[in-house]
Amino acid sequence: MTALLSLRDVEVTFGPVRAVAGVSLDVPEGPYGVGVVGESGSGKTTLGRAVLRLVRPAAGVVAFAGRDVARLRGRELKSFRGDAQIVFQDPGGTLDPRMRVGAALGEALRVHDVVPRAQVGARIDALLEEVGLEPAHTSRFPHQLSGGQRQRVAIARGLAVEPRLLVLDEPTSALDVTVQARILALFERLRDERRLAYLLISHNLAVVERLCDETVVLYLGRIVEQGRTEEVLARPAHPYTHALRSAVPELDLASRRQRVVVSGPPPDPADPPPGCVFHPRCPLAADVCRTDVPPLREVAPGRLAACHFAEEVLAEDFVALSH
Amino acid sequence: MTEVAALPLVARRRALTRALRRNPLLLSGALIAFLLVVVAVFAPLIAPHPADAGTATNPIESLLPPSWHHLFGTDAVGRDLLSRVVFGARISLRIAGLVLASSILIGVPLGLAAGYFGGWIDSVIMRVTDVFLAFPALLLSLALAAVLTPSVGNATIAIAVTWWPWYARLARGQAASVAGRPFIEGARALGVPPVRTLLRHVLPNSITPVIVQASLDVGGIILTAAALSFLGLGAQDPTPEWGLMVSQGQSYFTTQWWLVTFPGAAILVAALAFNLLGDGLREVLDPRRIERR
Amino acid sequence: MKLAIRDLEIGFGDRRVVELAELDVAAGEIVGLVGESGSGKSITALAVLGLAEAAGARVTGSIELDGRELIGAPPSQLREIRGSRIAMIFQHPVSAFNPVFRVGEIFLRALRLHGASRAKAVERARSALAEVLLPYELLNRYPHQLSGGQAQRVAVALAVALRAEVLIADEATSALDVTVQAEIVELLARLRELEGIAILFISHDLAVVGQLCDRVAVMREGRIVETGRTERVLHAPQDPYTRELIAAVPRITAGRTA
Amino acid sequence: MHRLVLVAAAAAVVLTPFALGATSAATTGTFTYGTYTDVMVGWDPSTSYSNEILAMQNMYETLTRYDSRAKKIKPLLATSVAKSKDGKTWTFTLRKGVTFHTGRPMTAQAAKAAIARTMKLHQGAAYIWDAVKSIATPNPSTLVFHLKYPAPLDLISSADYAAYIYDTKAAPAKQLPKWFSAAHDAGTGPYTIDKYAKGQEVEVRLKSYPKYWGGWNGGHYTRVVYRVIPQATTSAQLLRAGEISFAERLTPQLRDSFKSDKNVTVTSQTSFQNLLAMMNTASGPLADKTVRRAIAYGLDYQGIVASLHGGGTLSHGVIPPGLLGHSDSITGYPHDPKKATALLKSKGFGPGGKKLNLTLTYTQGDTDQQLVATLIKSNLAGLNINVDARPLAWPTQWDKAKSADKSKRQDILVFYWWPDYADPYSWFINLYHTEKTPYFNLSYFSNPRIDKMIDKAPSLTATNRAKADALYQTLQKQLLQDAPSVPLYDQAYQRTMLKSVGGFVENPAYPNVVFAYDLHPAA
Amino acid sequence: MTLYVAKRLALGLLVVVGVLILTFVIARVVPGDPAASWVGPHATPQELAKAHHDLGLDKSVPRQVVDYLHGIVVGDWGVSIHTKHSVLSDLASRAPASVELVVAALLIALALGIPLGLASARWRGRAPDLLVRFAAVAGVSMPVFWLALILQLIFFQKLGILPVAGQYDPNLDYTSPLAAHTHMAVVDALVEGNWPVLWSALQHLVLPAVVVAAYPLGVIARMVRASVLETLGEEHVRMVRALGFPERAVFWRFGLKPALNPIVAITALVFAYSLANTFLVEAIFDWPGLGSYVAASTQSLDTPAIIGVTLLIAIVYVVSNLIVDIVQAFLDPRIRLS
Repeated sequence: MTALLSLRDVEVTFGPVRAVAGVSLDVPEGPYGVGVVGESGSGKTTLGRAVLRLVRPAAGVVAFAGRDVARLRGRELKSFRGDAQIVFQDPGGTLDPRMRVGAALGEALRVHDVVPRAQVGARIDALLEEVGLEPAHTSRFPHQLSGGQRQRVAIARGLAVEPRLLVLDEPTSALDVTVQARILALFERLRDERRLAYLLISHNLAVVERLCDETVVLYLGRIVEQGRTEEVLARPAHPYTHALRSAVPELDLASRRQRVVVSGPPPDPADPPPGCVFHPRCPLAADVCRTDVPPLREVAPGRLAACHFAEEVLAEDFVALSH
Repeated sequence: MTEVAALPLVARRRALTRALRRNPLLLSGALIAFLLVVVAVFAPLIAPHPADAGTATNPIESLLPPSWHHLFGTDAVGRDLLSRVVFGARISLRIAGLVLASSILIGVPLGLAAGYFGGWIDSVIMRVTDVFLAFPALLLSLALAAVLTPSVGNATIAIAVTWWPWYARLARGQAASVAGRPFIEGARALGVPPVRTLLRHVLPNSITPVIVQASLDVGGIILTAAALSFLGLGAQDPTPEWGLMVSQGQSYFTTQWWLVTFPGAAILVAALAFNLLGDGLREVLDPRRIERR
Repeated sequence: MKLAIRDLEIGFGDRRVVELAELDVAAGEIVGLVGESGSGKSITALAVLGLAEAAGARVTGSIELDGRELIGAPPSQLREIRGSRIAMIFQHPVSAFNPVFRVGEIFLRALRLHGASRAKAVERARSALAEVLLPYELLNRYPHQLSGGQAQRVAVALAVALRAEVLIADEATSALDVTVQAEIVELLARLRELEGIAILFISHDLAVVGQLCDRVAVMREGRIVETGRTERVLHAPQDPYTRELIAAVPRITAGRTA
Repeated sequence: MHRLVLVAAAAAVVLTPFALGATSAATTGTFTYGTYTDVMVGWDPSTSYSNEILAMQNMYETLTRYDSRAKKIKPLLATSVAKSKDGKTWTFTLRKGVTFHTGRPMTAQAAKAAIARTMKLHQGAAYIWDAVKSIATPNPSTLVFHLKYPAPLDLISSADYAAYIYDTKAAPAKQLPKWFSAAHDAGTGPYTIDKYAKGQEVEVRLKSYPKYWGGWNGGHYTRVVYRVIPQATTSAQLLRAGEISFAERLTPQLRDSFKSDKNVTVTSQTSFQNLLAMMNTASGPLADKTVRRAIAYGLDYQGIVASLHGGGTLSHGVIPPGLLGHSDSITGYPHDPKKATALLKSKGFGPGGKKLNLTLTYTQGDTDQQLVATLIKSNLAGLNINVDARPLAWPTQWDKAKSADKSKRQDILVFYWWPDYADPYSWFINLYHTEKTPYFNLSYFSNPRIDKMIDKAPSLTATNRAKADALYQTLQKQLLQDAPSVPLYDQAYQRTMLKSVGGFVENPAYPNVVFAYDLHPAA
Repeated sequence: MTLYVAKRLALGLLVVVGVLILTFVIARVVPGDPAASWVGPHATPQELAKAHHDLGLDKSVPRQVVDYLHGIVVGDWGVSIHTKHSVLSDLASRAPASVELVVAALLIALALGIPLGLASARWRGRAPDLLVRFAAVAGVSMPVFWLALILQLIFFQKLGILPVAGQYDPNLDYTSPLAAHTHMAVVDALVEGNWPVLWSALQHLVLPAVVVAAYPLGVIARMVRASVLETLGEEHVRMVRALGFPERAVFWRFGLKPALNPIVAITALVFAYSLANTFLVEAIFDWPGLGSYVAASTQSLDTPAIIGVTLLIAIVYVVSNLIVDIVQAFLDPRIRLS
């Protein structure tokens, strides 16, 4: 069976910068979640936008339900726009500040003729209820809502067109932690109720773990590791994943780990280092890393990693290895 | 305060009332501007000798100094200066209105398109505006007005030709920044057609600075129009245009001071009022934008 | 007590945003001030430096540094204290440096402002940068040529070089990537060990606070709802809000005692 | 002596930098003439026929000069003039020892050559010599004119235009026009060209010609400067500051403002100059005599004169007072809007009829003309006539009027006329005589009967002045009927000058000219 | 940086070409036949046809554009109908006086505008601020031609202390002749050590310069105020405050320098616009610059001259913009070092 969303060797460039440098991944039909994690500048946001054809890939194919998204026209494009939606990070910017909540939702409903005109009002109320808001919110402007409420409206707007895939671009990172928890719960519920597929873009591993079955780790526009979320987080196969994992502050003292230190900031994406792009920061870097690009390969069943020493990282205690 | 620009009208109106109270310059500007509009609208009722704003002359009463009968005195052909100054408000405001309307109608759509679509559309539109902006407004108007026959209409056209690129620029900047905001991407992701996106999302979110600029520009246009008329390239006698009146009074200004003083002061007051208004509005609605002209 | 805050009230117009009964930071101690947006954390930080008034706020109560009252102190004294005894680092480290000055210029000027000779200033800058593991040459750069992590380290080094006794970190790691955040957290911890500096660490991120701080004060709508040793607060929260906050923090479960 | 003046002047300037009073022009021996429009329109003494007269009359001389005050001919290059009984032979005895600025002596042959060239080119005012059949030079100091018909040759030889005696050998004949237009002069006058800057404020500077026959003993200005000052107020201010010595024309109000100024003199005198509205008889709506007459009835002449505040008087016909043929009994058109309306109505125009659109040009920078244009516009507006009045620089105004393309010409042209010599013939031959290509007949008027009458005038003037007087009166009445133009008012010359300028006498036969040599600067 | 400059240069060149085309359109798509005004009213049809040919009007329009551009590049800007001189030589002799006037005006505007703007920002919301803001707005609202007349009335007519017309007293040409090096009277007089002319030139310069300065003064004061206030709100200012720098240093050293950048930009722009404003002022003061030239040209319908001036000013504008961009880049390390 074909995946709902399938990326093959997607590349996105901005001038000299290869923001996404050849990424392949699949998102099956929901309920399912694929998480994309990485630092700022890793290209994860661009990847999300490429999926929705908000930026044009320079190379590679984004296919949705077996069709090349880049070639969709007219009615097909419209139907794709209805099938794949996005929720952005900034709850302030997601909604048009000059549009009331009702109008914003109504626009979505009308563009795709989701329901007959007469039922638009009722559907708006239903959508608001579904995301935990009240019909009274219809007449509000975004600035009259709290951050969490705004994000709920944004979600409702995404849901209005009854999509099969939701791209979630850092959907909770601008929210206060208590609000974040509630929104995450909402996402969980919606995934199961609406059988949604998520492509979740986040720097927060905990959020990814909560919503995603599968995780992709992006570094400088390249996939460095990919696998089942719990496996990737429990036993990283790439030193970068390891570093990322260990840098996450843990609330429970018991689970605090010794940190794997990566030094310095990520390299300039316009001028990536030769060999393995991670080698300048990698505690394991050997000569081969400076010259040979490690391919993304299956290092364990269902696990892909792009590291010359992935097996060692997986098998041994990485921390010991790096010290 | 910086977020006020993003607020809808209701909230801005409240901010506006508050600002009016706090900002005496804005308040006085608004008041005078309002008075000017009133004077322009009711000119025939206010002017003591309305015919003198037209073709009437009265050479026997020429060059009378200000008196109770002629508050501003009379000009070289005996026309009541007050009446002419009062009717002059109509001319100036009409020119300003027409220039603004055409500049906004031409400039804003082009600018929005450039800012929203980017790419070659943007490049082409912006290079064209660059060319127009390379001429100081007065000079290009002057060249245009010089090759056309001088009249109020042609002066208006000449000024409008130099004015629209500013609005294209402004709208482009706004549209470009709005286009980068998530709700526009959201609209695109939702499949909202580009024209609808432009009209329903980009335009309403770009319009505030345009309004501020328009109120600021009224003063500039009045000055430019007066300057053209002063140079003989705009209004022609007997049109009671302020700049023309100053020009006509120039031969007498050392001996009959009122001929130049009153129409000139009218230009100053009108430009000042709208500049104060625009300046104040900018402080309130759009404090981050800075001078450009 | 290095820094002792009592009955601090901060208001804008007729709106009171902070009512802080008690908050202490001892020398060599890191105290976390946690709260959600709008809880009044940042204005409290400014108040400690005597800069809240400049932002238009009205401040009453007591803030003592080594027993000396700061509120109502003459501006010249406050200026003396600012930088030299109480230093601050900001959320956006790059834009906290003046864009048209080389970073080093601000650095050395600040040192000389607080009494160091030119030679002494250079020497102290050198050793402070070494302490935060940065090359001295970095000072020749303009802010935009630094990464966020580097800029934040320079800011920390400045506090070190100024021999500040109190460091106020206002969301100092929130805008950074996790890997960089971890570096800065480590750096602050080491600073406390080496210099015995008192740190008031203001953050919305309970996990970072939990990792770094000795004591935590939880702030909500301008008031402190709970305060205590970090372990105690995190594991046995008393206040329902604290409990909610802790529960809300997303955790990674994978690999935990697998 | 020049040196001394220079040193003294320099000292004065250096020592009194703070004083802006009326000092500098007088003390430097410079006479600065402030005018409002470009001076040098043409450079060729044979063909020049415009504003350049201001400077030309100081660079060039004529055989005789007309004294308007005494109404007498006075000797200049000719020391005496004799005419034969029949008025057809005129003998001029020339002054000896006169040299041209080129250095060559002024002889009878040279004088003949100059006049012959003028006659041959036959441009500008050259028509004044039309009566001349031949010129003989029995000896170097005698010039004899043989005429085809009697003509007042002493008046003609005193003409303001086309009567200059100059060195025709200054350059090879073919290159002479080019040589002149490169800002050269070849006259005998007291001053010669020093510097010329077209389009600059200080346009023409003349310097004394050291070998001038009159000599330089006694007080004379040694330099004459023509400064173009478009705005009358600026002129007044420069006069007040002493930067100019003489203001050609100020507004009456400005002139009045000097009445209490002890450094400034104000003069006023009637002139031979009048302002005319030339109506386009060849094309456009004004080709219709009825419409022209309607317009003539439609203008408020009294109002125009009133608005001038003493700058002009009501015209009685085309000929101003002081000249042959003038009569106060000729009244011209009264201001009669009703009659005008009736006339217009007969042609479908006027109130309630078709709107009539006319273009009017007048000379830029002339306040009086601007006033008149405004009043004309106002008067005619009441008759449902819209006048588009455009101020143009004179050369432009003239070029437009002379356009080969008739559609580019104006409907009404407002300009001044003054005689070429103290005789009314100038108006008629120039303004109303048929012209193949328009030159100054800017009404484009053509009436063979009137042409014939005009042609008779010169000989009649020379032989029977009473008959000539009657002829001119008849002509004026006839022209009133045809209405190719209307005289708007007769100009009064109102000069404003520094008190330090001594010896100024208005001579309307040479309109606006100041003979600088005749002035004597106060020490 | 080099790349940045090259890119700016290329863009500037593009704009100049556009400017040329636009002026071509204005000059040629004008109603009327340029050849007819060229040959004058006495021309025969043959002469007219010859003029058509000589002026290239019988060629195709694109060809004409190319010829026109070529003419501009090689210095053939046409001949003025009014002065009968080549437009380019007229411009060369007229431009210096205008530059002298504008530079003097800008110096006045900067010398007053910057301190006023700073005062306004320093005491924001208080009396000095209100006063400066009002004065600034009044400056940009001033009809310069009117101001010129009023000042003449006051300083000449009433007080009698300042001259009203010309660059200096022309009578001095006889007593203290001035060699024209730059055609800027003040500069030439200084170079020559010609004190009487210098004194006279300075006196003559005051009124027109003050009038031209009114507008840029207002713009600069407003700009300085806005720019400084914006800078003072930024985080780096809070940082230096937190470091204990006195308010004086915060304002003067750290607030001013980043605020300087837009001031440089606006000054150059204002230069070009002031050059345009002189068109109104020069005629009133009989200042022998481009403005009087244009005023005289408009009266004689002298299209080549008007277009020439327009073109010159536009090019000056583009070039000054270019210089601004480059100077700004040098001032702002964020651009300089990228």
